[in-house]
Amino acid sequence: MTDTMSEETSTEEQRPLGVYTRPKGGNGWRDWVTTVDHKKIGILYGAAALFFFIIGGIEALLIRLQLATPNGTVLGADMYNQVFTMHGITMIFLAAMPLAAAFANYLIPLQIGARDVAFPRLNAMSFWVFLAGGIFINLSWLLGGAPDGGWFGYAPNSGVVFSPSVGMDFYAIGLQITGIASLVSAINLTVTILNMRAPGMTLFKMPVLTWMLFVVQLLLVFAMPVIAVALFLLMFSRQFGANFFNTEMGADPLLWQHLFWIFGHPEVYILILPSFGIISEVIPTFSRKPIFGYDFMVFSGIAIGFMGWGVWAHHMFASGIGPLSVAAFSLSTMFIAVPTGVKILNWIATMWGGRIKFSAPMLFSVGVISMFTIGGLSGVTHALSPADTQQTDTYYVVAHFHYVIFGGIIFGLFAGLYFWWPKVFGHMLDEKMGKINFWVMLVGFNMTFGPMHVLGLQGMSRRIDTYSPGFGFEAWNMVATIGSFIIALSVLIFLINVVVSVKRAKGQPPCPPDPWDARSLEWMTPNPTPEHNFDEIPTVESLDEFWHRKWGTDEEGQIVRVATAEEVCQDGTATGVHLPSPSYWPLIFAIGLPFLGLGLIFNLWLTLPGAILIVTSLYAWIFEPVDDPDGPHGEHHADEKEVSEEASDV
Amino acid sequence: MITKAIKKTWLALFASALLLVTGCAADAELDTLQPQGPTARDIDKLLDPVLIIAYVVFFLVFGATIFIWWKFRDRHEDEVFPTQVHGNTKLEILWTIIPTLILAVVSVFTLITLSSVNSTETNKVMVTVEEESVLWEPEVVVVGQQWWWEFRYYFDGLDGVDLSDARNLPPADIVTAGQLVMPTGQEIELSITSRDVIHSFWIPALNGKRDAAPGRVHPWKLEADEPGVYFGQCTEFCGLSHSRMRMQAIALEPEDFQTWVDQQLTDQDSDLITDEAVARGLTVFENQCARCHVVNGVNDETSIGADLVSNAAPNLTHFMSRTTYAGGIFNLYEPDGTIDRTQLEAWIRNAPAEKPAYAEGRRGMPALGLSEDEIDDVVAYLETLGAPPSSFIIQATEVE
Amino acid sequence: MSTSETTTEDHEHPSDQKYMQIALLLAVITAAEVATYFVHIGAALIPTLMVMMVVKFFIVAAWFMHLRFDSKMFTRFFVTGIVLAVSVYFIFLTIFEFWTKG
Amino acid sequence: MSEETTTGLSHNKLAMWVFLGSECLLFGALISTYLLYRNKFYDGPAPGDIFDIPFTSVSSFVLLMSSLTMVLALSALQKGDIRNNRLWLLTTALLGAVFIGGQVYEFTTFIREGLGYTTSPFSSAFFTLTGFHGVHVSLGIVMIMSLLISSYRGKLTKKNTETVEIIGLYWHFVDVVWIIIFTVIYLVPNPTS
Ligand code: HEA
Ligand code: HEA
Ligand code: HEC
Ligand code: CUA
Ligand SMILES: [Cu+2]
Repeated sequence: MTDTMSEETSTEEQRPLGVYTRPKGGNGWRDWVTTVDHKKIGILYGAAALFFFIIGGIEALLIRLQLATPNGTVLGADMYNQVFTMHGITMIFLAAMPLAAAFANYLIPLQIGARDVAFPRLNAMSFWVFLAGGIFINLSWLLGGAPDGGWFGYAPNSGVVFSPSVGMDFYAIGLQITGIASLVSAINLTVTILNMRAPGMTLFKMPVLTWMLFVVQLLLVFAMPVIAVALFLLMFSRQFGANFFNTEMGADPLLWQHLFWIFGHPEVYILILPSFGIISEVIPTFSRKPIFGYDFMVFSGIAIGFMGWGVWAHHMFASGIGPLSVAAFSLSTMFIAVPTGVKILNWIATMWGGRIKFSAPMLFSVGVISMFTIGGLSGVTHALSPADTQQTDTYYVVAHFHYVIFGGIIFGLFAGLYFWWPKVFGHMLDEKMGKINFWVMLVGFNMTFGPMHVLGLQGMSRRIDTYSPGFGFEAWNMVATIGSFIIALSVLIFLINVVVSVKRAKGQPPCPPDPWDARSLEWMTPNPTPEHNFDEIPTVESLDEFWHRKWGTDEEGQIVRVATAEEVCQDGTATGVHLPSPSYWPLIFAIGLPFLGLGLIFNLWLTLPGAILIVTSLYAWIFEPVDDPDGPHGEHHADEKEVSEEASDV
Repeated sequence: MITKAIKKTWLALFASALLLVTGCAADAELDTLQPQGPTARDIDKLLDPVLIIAYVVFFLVFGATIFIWWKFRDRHEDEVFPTQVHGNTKLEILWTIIPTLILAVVSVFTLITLSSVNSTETNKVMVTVEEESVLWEPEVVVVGQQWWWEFRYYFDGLDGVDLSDARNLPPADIVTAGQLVMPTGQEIELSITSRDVIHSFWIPALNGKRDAAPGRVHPWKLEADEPGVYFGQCTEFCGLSHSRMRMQAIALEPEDFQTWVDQQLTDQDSDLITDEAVARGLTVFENQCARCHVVNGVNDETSIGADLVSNAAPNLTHFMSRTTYAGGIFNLYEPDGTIDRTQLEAWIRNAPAEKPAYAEGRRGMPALGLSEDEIDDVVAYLETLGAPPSSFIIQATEVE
Repeated sequence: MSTSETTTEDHEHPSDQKYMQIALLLAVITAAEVATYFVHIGAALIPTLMVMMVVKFFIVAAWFMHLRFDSKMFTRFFVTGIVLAVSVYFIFLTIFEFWTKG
Repeated sequence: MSEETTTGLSHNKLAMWVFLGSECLLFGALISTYLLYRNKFYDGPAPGDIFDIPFTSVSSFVLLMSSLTMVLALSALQKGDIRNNRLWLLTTALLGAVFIGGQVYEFTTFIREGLGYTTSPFSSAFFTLTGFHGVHVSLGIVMIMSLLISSYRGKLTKKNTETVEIIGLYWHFVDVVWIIIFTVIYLVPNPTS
């Protein structure tokens, strides 16, 4: 990425060498593949993530089918290993992270009162690179077998000797590609949050969601390079015979584990904090109260992010690190419960004494509070290192992390989907179906993962393709499998809800700008958000600026309306807002990367087209002005006074 | 902290809840909540109260949510707002400090348990080795490989034994596979290592788990109160047949242990073979199997290995003295004590069909293409290797 | 974090003269470092080397990378990276008993 | 542009600093991996057997001086002195190239002496760490050459000082990393076989 900064030709009179015609706007697919609009990119992230969520979910259903009965034969041992590995990878890297990225992309600029992110084209590149990486990893199914070493890919089992198929090559290279996407996007959003806030929006007037996403970006910035190194070591070992994990030569297999978990633990907070942020927006809105203890919410988020760096070895209590290390990590892990507990209790305090409307987003948020707590508490029992030697690598761990992941992340993201759907698409999702969606999901989720606590304590190992009858595993596995299909049903209800609601909204005017009586700046724009976000960048005076513009207090301290939402909201009709122009190059750059990967795996010649695509696109990108004078927004130039240049050169 | 009565009530509540969910806990051989040895019991004692704390915290949070649901749900569609509370520093500090204190207490107990779990305290055991009494510091080398466990006994102690290269271990007094035999009432020290990838050794009733990593030797310990068969499972994902890599710890009264040692210390004497089928089986063994398997008296560890990544296959010298084989997934005997020949023949006919392996990648036992006659012969030969164990063990190890 | 709203763009850059002096200082330290390879100073060696390394690092970051003059925000990101890296990898090496056995 | 941002800092420069913060963890991981493996030389040469300190000292010095020429290039451009700016940029690129040349020479010597990439964990870690650094330097050279080219096309003027500054930051960072590598990997007494 540094390369792209080398030359900026910000204004260009005539079209010089190396500058190609830019794509014109429009509304067809071409608009989508060349867009640099953070909202479109957010939608793309969301759609891709939901797609991968279903893929990962289908893999989960296959796992559950195989394990429904003892000596299952749905998948063979070999296929099972590929499926559970891909399930973990897909869910973590291709579903949960990008779904959070969808919210980050869409909402950060809106919540801080900006027109776009700091580097719109880099933003587009991040998305396409992520998608290229996701497709690349999944190509392994067709090109010789998917990764089969688990999402944690422990060496030396992930080496060529023990995993001779190309699967783990796809793992090493594919995650590297999605890693580039995450890192670039994290830098981009960090700069956006610091540099592009509306006048008056100090850091401590930012909504909690933006704060949590900010912490997430920082965690990504510092954690991605660690997994990058781990994956490089694996890739060099597999491709070029390096000896990082060659125990015959004295290499230490624990090297991989440390690098993986130094990344891996911050990663789990990367996953959960966006969800914490989302429900911190939803709960005050529906409780009609401000968030309880804003400062504590922000600082506990920072504390979680910070402490997350000092606990990684709790994944290695049985690995054979010395007892002193075990003791230290055991304690550091336990105390992460403190800032997390502050959050849980603050949400409860926010609701306490409120006048709560239990709409679909609120239901999912309340779901997070109680379901995540279960997962968090089982996390604390893991932190008791002696006890963890009984629990580790059993279904008790699987139960723990699905409670925090599904009960924490997925519920939270669904809350976000229901909450911001009208903002993004201009129509509401059906509330009734939303509620059904929640209850079915809640039941299915507890049926699936609740029994896993018992299975784990009964001694059922993780990552086993089958088990024998006679260990007492049969009944609960069957329950879990049935539960997983109920989850699938709930996801299906969501999809049907989307279809039905879209159909219903056809031909209808968009829904009013403020359907929930919300609190933060994004709701000051009409629904769906216009391309330029704000007609006029608002000046911020307080936390929950939008709410304070609607409501005031009278002499007796009663809350009274001072303005209707319609009065406060902008109508989105401004013209002459100068926006960055679309570009082909991010997409073309992204297409190049999988070729590099395929080249490394199959035939070095394949890297050639990849390199050509990458070099050309970078070169063209650098010479491409940010805003094409005759670009699609040319007509807006009539009204020059509104021009505000938010986007930078890259 | 909590008075004994409340504690009891909670424990009872918790136990009944668990019993409810565990259902038929009787056949849960890997259950972590039924400790049968001191270390496992220490762990259990640490976990139980913390589970109770967890239950309490959860019910407080959950209870609050339910209460809020009932009390603060908005039943009117008007524009009346509740009191706008922005926070309360005292409360915030309170619920920062309370969990901190709870966890501080928990961490003290964690550290205490951790140190007791890591301390070792072994008494030497008198064993007779080749008619000489030796004081054996009870220790066993545990070696994992795809997808079975090897147990090596060095009665002269491990001090001079170089374990750094698990593919090339010095000869041991006893080498066995799949079943770790140990005396009861004794703390047995384990030195756990691996010949290929990372595995994890786990006998839930006796202790937690410890990884077996190539190039590293990890200390661990086991102790059983009572004689019995304690089931285990490899818990670190180790490739294709990870799920089929099981093991058992068999605890015997010290006298019975000595009997077992005596048996194991006798080599096979091929000169005594009179039966023709057995003799033919020996030839098959020497031609086909001896390049991987050792039968003391026929070959030794220095002569084998070229054929496997791990450089080792189970030592078969006293094969008949085990009750399960191939990573503890097959029973060698029927409950009535007769040999399950069908399964054994199937195994020798085509092992990868019985247990997934990458034989072509030199991992796992290959299909050797023996004729049916050869199979009969070699099984006849195998039947002469070692004496069957007591029927108590046969019945206790029954796996499906 | 809340004090980040500062503007420190317009600062005086050091003169070329100053840069040369700093480079000279760096060169001298490097010479001293290399000298330790030839002159044996016993137990003081590693601490001396570390001190010299940190000083060089600091000088380059402060002067050539302008951290002395530039916004605190930049320093904050860089220092966060360094501190995280040093502490995490220090613990990492400690777990491997690097300091005692390495 | 920079006046319009909330912090008053330019997007690009801030992004570069965030990126450099991230790079600290990348090189930290590589250096720690090397340290972990520096005495795992198996049957191959040990670090103490093959490192040529005088030679590496010279090339380290060259890289250190390239940092000086880089700031001089920036300083020249800030004064609008295009000629000197080109001169110093070119010198920087050349010094960088000398360093890379030295590294290539070092690598080939090592390989000749029996230390290949796959010889031992030590060798793999050594080549990976120094290789990563070398790639960083090479990318820096490419960027500086691009600056030179655009300078000759009349595109690098006083108003682009920030671009030069940002590339300079990258360049100094790579230098700083080498300061650490040089001390920790070369000068600290090394195991011999
Ligand atoms: C979203 C992801 C996420 C989150 C948020 C967490 C949160 C936590 N995790 Fe989890 N974890 C995972 C995802 C996550 N984890 C995954 C994916 C794995 C498995 C990886 C693999 O092996 O594949 C794992 C594994 C894992 C292990 C290793 C288990 C093993 O393999 O042996 C441990 C061990 O300590 C652990 C601990 C914790 C702790 C202490 C927390 C804490 O942050 C939880 C804190 C929250 C609470 C405690 C609840 C609320 C608090 C209160 C109401 C206050 C009062 C509480 C008390 C006084 C106790 N986790
Ligand atoms: C974000 C992370 C995430 C999510 C959301 C999930 C979701 C689920 N996971 Fe999880 N899982 C992991 C991350 C996640 N998982 C990880 C990291 C591992 C460890 C892997 C490893 O060890 O390497 C793991 C491992 C894991 C295991 C253990 C495997 C083993 O150790 O052998 C199991 C077993 O039951 C399981 C089950 C499930 C189930 C049933 C769901 C369900 O909640 C899924 C629900 C979703 C759906 C069911 C999709 C909906 C689909 C439809 C509606 C289809 C209809 C559409 C069409 C027909 C077009 N997972
Ligand atoms: C290429 C190596 C190889 C050859 C040749 C070989 N085996 Fe094996 N054998 C193995 C391996 C590896 C195992 C362990 C497999 C497992 O449990 O996954 C094994 C396991 C066994 C077991 C089970 C032992 C136990 O206690 O678990 C028996 C019995 C056995 N082999 C018999 C034979 C016989 C009889 C022959 C010859 C006809 C033979 N083997 C040839 C590699 C080999
Ligand atoms: Cu061995 Cu799993
Ligand atoms: Cu963790």
